[in-house]
Amino acid sequence: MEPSISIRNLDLSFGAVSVLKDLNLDIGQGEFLVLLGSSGCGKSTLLNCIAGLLDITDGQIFIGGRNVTWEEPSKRGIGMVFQSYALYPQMTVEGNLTFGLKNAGVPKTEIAQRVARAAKILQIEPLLNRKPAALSGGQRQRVAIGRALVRDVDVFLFDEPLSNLDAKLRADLRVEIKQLHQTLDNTMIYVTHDQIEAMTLADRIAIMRGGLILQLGTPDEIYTRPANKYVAEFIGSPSMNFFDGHLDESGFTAKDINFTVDGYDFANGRKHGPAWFGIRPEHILTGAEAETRPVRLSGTADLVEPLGSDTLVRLRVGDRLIWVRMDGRSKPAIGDQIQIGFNPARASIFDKDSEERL
Amino acid sequence: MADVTTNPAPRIIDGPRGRKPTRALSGRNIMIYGTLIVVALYYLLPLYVMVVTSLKGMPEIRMGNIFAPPVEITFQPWVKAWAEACTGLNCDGLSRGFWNSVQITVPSVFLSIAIASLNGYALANWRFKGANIFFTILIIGAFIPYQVMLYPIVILLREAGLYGSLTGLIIVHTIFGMPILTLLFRNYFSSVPEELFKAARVDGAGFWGIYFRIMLPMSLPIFVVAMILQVTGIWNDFLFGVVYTRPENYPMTVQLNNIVNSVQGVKEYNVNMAATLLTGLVPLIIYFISGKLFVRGIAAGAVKG
Amino acid sequence: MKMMRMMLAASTAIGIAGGAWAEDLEITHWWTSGGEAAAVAEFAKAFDATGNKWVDGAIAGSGNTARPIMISRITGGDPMAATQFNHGRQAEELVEAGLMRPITEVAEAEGWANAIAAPGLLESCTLDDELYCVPVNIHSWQWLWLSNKAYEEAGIPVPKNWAEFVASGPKLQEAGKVPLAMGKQPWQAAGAFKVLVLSLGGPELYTKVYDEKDSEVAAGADMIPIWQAADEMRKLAAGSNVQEWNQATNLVITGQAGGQIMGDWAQGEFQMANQVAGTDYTCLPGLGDQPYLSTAGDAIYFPLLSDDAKSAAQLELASVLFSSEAQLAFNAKKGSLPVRKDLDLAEANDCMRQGLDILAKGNIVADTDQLISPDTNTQIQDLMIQFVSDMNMTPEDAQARFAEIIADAD
Amino acid sequence: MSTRPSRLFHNMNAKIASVPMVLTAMVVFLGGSIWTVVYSFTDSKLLPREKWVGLDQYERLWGTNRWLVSIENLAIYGVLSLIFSLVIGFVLAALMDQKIRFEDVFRTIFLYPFALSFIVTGLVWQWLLNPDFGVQNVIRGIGFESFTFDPLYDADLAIYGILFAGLWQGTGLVMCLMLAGLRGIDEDIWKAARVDGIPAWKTYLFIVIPMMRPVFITTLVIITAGIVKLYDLVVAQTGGGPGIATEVPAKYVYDMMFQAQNLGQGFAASTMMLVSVIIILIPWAYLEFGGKRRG
Repeated sequence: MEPSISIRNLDLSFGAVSVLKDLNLDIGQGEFLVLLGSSGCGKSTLLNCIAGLLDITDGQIFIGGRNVTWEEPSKRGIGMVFQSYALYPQMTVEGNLTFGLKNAGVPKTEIAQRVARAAKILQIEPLLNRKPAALSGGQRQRVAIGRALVRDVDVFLFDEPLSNLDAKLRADLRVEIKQLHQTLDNTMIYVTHDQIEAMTLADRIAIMRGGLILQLGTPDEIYTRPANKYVAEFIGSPSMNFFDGHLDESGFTAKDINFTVDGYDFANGRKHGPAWFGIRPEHILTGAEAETRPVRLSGTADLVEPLGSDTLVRLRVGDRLIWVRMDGRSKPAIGDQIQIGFNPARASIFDKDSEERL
Repeated sequence: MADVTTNPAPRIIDGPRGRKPTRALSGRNIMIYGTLIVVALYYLLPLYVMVVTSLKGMPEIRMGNIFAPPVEITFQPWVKAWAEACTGLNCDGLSRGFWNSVQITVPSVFLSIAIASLNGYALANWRFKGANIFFTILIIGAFIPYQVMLYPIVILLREAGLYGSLTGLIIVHTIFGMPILTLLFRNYFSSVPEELFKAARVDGAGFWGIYFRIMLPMSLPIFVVAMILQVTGIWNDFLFGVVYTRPENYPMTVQLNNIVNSVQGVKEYNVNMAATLLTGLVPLIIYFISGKLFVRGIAAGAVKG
Repeated sequence: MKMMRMMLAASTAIGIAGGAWAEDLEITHWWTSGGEAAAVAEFAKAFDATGNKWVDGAIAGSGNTARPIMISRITGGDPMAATQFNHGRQAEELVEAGLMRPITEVAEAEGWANAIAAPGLLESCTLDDELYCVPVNIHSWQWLWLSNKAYEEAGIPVPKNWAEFVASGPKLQEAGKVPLAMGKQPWQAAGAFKVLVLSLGGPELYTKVYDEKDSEVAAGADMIPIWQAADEMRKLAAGSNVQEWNQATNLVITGQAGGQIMGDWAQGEFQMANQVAGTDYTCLPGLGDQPYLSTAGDAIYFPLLSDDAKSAAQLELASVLFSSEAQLAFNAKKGSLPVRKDLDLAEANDCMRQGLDILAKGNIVADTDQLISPDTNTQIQDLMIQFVSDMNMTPEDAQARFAEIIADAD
Repeated sequence: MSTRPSRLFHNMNAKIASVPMVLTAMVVFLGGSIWTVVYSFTDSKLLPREKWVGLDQYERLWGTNRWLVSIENLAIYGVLSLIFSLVIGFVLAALMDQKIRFEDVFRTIFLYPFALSFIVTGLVWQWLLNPDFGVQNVIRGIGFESFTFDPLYDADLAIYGILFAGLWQGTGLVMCLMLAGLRGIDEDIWKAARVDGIPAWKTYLFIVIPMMRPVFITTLVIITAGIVKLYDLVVAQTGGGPGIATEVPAKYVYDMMFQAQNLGQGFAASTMMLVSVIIILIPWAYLEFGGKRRG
C-alpha cells in the first residue's frame, strides 16, 4: 500500500545552519506516528515542513501520493493543532471552526454538518457560542482539534498539543486523542517531548536528535531494543542504568564486576571491545527474586522515592549509583543492604565509541 | 513498514523538489519593496531638501530648483547658523543655545525618568489605596493642552520662587513628562513576574531594595525608550523654554525660532536650513544609534495594555 | 555732543540714583529685522556709554510672539529691567496691578513734556498722573510704498494716489508682477484696513469707528466705499505668497511687487537695501489724497524691581532713551520719527520730511492701539485676515461682522 | 513586628515615592484645571481677577467664527490623522514584518521625522509646499506650466497641508508601535491561518488586528493626545492662515490669553477643550484601570 506521507531526502538549512539532514520517512495510511525528542532536535521543524509552513531546502514531500512540495499548507490536505492552541481569540468557537471553511467556499449546509459532527465527537456542543477566553485549557485544545477535524482531511498534525496543560488534563486528553484516532482512523503525526505520550499513543515513534531520526520503530522496539545509547537513555524514567566497561569472551567486565552476557541477542553478531552495559531499573529484581537472576549484586540504599504503585530506590554499588524499581509495598530504609539481580538478556549493550547497539 | 532510514536508495522522482522557486521580482516583492521605497522617498524628501539647500549659496537658491543638488558646495551657511546668525544684537548663532539645551536636557531627563520610574514601580508593585485615582488624573493630564496649564504654572512657580530659574524649567519638564512615562513604566513593571518580586520580599528586601537591586537592572529596554522619548521631547520643546527661562538660558529651539524668524532683508534659506538641521541633530543621532533598542523597548513597555 | 551726553548721564545718575554704576539691565523687545536691529544697537551703544550694560533680550517673531513671554515673566516674578510694548493699552493692566514702576521723576527733571512731539504720546504712558513708559519713536501706518523699478518695467508712471494705484493693477499683472505685496499675517491685514479707513474715509469716520466705537457708523453707508476698497486691495494682493512684512517689503525693493501698505518702519528696510527715496522708491503718506497720520509707536516700560541699584539704573536708561542723540540715531536707522520736536533732522530723507510736515500741520489722530483693547484688536485681525484670504467672504458680510465687533468693543 | 503598623504607615515607602506623582496630579493637573475653570467665569483680561460674569465668556466663545472654524479644523485633522496614521502605520508595519531585507534602514527612515520638533517639521513643509519655490515651482519648471499645488495658500486645502506634515512626523512612531504589536502575535496563529487557507489580508483584518487591541489603544492614546495639543505645527507652518483657515483650539487659547490679553476667554476655550477630553477619556480610563485588575 502506498504510504500516506512520504518524505524523501529532505534537507532544511537556514543559511549555513543545517537543521534537517537528508531525512527520509514513510508514514502508512492510518498510522499514528510520534516524533519524539528533546527541544531543538528538529521534530517541530519537520512537522512544519510537512505542513508546508517552512520552505524546505531540498527533497520532496508526498501526501496521499501527491507531490505537495510546492503546495500551500491549505492545499496539502492536512489539519494542524498547535501547542498554544492558536485559536482566533476574537471569534466564537463556532467562528473558529468555520472560518477556514467559509473562506474556502464550502456550502453552508455542509459546514453546519461538519461542525455538528466535530462538536459531537469532541463534546464541545455547549461551547459553540463562547469565545476562547471563556474556555479552560482543555476545552481550548478540543476546539483546536475540532478546527482540524472540520477540514475533513486525511492527515492530522499535532505540535505538542498537550504541553500547556496540567498533568491530569494531559492524561485525559491523551486518552481522547487515542480514541479519536481509533474513531477516525486517519494518519496522525504527533510531536512531543513527553515519552509517556509517545509510548501510549504511537503506532511508531521516531526519535530525533540534531535533525536526524535516530530510531524509528514501535514503542516496544524503542523500549526494549533502543538502537543507541541516546535513545536508551531518553526513554524510560528513571533512566536506564549504565555500566562503563569492556566486553570480551568472558562477558562484561566493569572494574570490580564481571558477569556473562549469555542470552543477549546481539544485533549484528557478538563484538568485543569497550562498551556500555545498560539495564532498566524495572528489569532489576530485589530480595528473593534477585537470587534467581544470572547476575547478582549488593548495594546500600541511598535514596528512596515512594510513588505508591512503585518505590524507586537508588543504590550505591561500589562507586556506582543504580536505580531500582521495587514493589510499592516494600519500604526500604536508607542504609539498608539490598540484594539485586538481573538477566543480561533484557539488557542493552552499546559500543563505547559509536554508542550504537551491539 | 520497512525501516526506510537505512535505505538511502534514490527516492526522488521527477516533479517539484526543494524550495519553491520564487523570482526575485515576484509581484509580491515588487509590491512590498515598491511601496516601502516610495514611502521612504516621501519621508526622505524633506531631509534631502534641507541638506541640499543648506549647502547652496543664496544666488543658487534664488535661481530655483529646491531639489537640484548644489552646483557649488559651501559650508558657510552652517558656520553662520552655528556661530554668526543674529537675533537682535546677539550674533553668536545657535552655539549658545546648544549648551543651554544640554544644561536643560540632561538634568530634566534624569529627574523625570527617576521620578516616573518610581511612580510606575509603586503603581505596579506596591498598590495603595487611591493610587489608581491619582494615576487616572495623571493620564488625563497627558491630554491637557500645555497652553491651558501655562498660566497656573506661572503662578505656582512664582509662589515657589522658582520662576525663571533653570530648576523651575526642569520641574516643568518633569511634570509634563510624567503621564506618559509613568504609564510606560507601570506597564513594564507589571509584566515582571510576580514570583520574582515575592521572592525578593521573602529575602527581606524592602521597597527601595527591590527597586534598585531587582527592578532597575532588568529594565534596560524601557529606560532606553524613556530616555529617547524624553531627550527628544525636551530637546525639541519650544513653549516651556521660551516662557519659563530668561534669554541667557534660551534653549536651542528658541534660538532656532529667533534666527529663522529674524528676517533681516532677504530670508537666508540656506542658513535657516542649516540651523534647522543643527537643532535636530542631537535627537536624530540618538535615533540613528538606538532605533533598534527603541522598537524592542516599545514592544516591552507600550504594547501591553 | 559727547560732552552733553556724559553730562546728562551723570546728572541723572547723581541726581536720582546717587551714584549707581555699572548695572546690567536686560531689555526685551521684538526689534529683530535688519533695520530694527541696527536701530536697537544705537540705544545699546548710548546706554553702554553711561557705564552700564545693555543686555539684549530680543525675541523674534512679532509682538504677538514676544508679548506673552514678557507678560509671563513680569507676572511670574522674574521681570526684566525694561521691555518694549506698543504703547497704548497693551500694558495697561500690568501698570494697574502695580507691576510697573513710574518714571515721572526723570520726565519732570528733564522736561519731557516740553520736548515731546505730540502730547498724546506721553498721555498714553500716563496713569493717575504718573508716567510709566518712555515713548521712543513715532510710527504711522498710513504709507503706501511703491517700487519705481516695477512701474518702469511695466511701462506706466508711478501712481500718485490710491485710485491710480488700483487702476495700475492690471498693467502690473501683465508685466508679471504682484500689484500689492502683503504678508499674510492678521496684523498686516488689519493694519492695511485701518489705513484705508483713515486715508479714504477721513479722520471723522476713523474717530467715529475706532474711538467712539459707533457701530451704526461702522455698519453704515460711510463705510461701504472703504469695504469696496478693501475688496480691491485683497484682489491686488492675491498673488503675494509671503508671511512676514519685511518679505513683502523685499518684493517692493526688488521690483517684484508694485507697492505695499505698511507703516513707516518699512523705510528701514529700504535704507538697509541702499535705496534712495524718490529715485528707487516712492512713498505716499496717507495714500496720497488726505495725508493724515495716526501716531503710534513703541514705548519702553520698566517693571518694578526689588534691586535698588537696578531700579536706579532703570531711570538712567529712561533718560538715555529720551535723549536727543539716542533719539536721532535710533530713529534714523529704524525709519521712524523721533518723539522729540527739538531735533535737527538734517539727515531726514524725502519721505521722513513729508511725514514731519504732516505732523507739523497737526494732521494726526491717535492710533488704534491706544483706542481699542488688544482683545478687540485681535477680533478685527481675525476678521480681516479671513476677509483678505477668503474671496468668498463678501464685503457686506465682513462689514456686518466688523460692526458687531465694534459694538462689543470696550 | 509585635504591634500592627497603623494604616497610614502601611506601604510607607511606596507612598513617599509617589509624592511627586500625587502632587503633580492633584496640584498641577487637577488644581490647575479647577483654577482655569473657575476663572473662565470671570472677565479676566491681562491678569486674573475675580470679576464674575457668569457664562458670558462661553456665549462669546460659541459666537466666535474663529472658534467654530478651529473646532471644525481639529475635527477634520483629528479624524483624518487618526485614520491615516493608523492605516499607514499599520500597513508599513505589516510590510516591514514580511521578513524584508534592510529592515533597519527602512525603520530608521520612517522614524527619523519623529525626532524632529514640530517647529522644524512645520518650517520644512512650509518651504516644500510654497508655490514659489517648492514642489509646484519644480514641477512647473520641468514643463507642466499649469500645474498647481499650493495647499498652504488655498483656504480650503490648507488644513490638509498641515495633515500632510503631521503624518510625515507622526506615522513613524505609529509604525513602530504596530510593528512591536505584530511581533508580539503568536507565530502559531499565523500558521493556523495558513493551514486554514486564509489569505494574508484576511488574516490581518479578521484575526491579527482584533488581537492587537492593546496596541491600538496605546497608539490611540498617543495620537489623540497629540491631536488635542496640535499647536506648534500650525504656528510654524501656516500661522493659522491663510486667513483663519488652519486655526486650531489650542492656538485660540494661546492667542486669547496672551495676544488678545483676554484670559477669561482663553480660560473658557481651555475649559471646553478640557471637557471634551474628559468626555472622551473617562469611559476609556474606567475600562482600562477601573474595571478588572491585571493579574
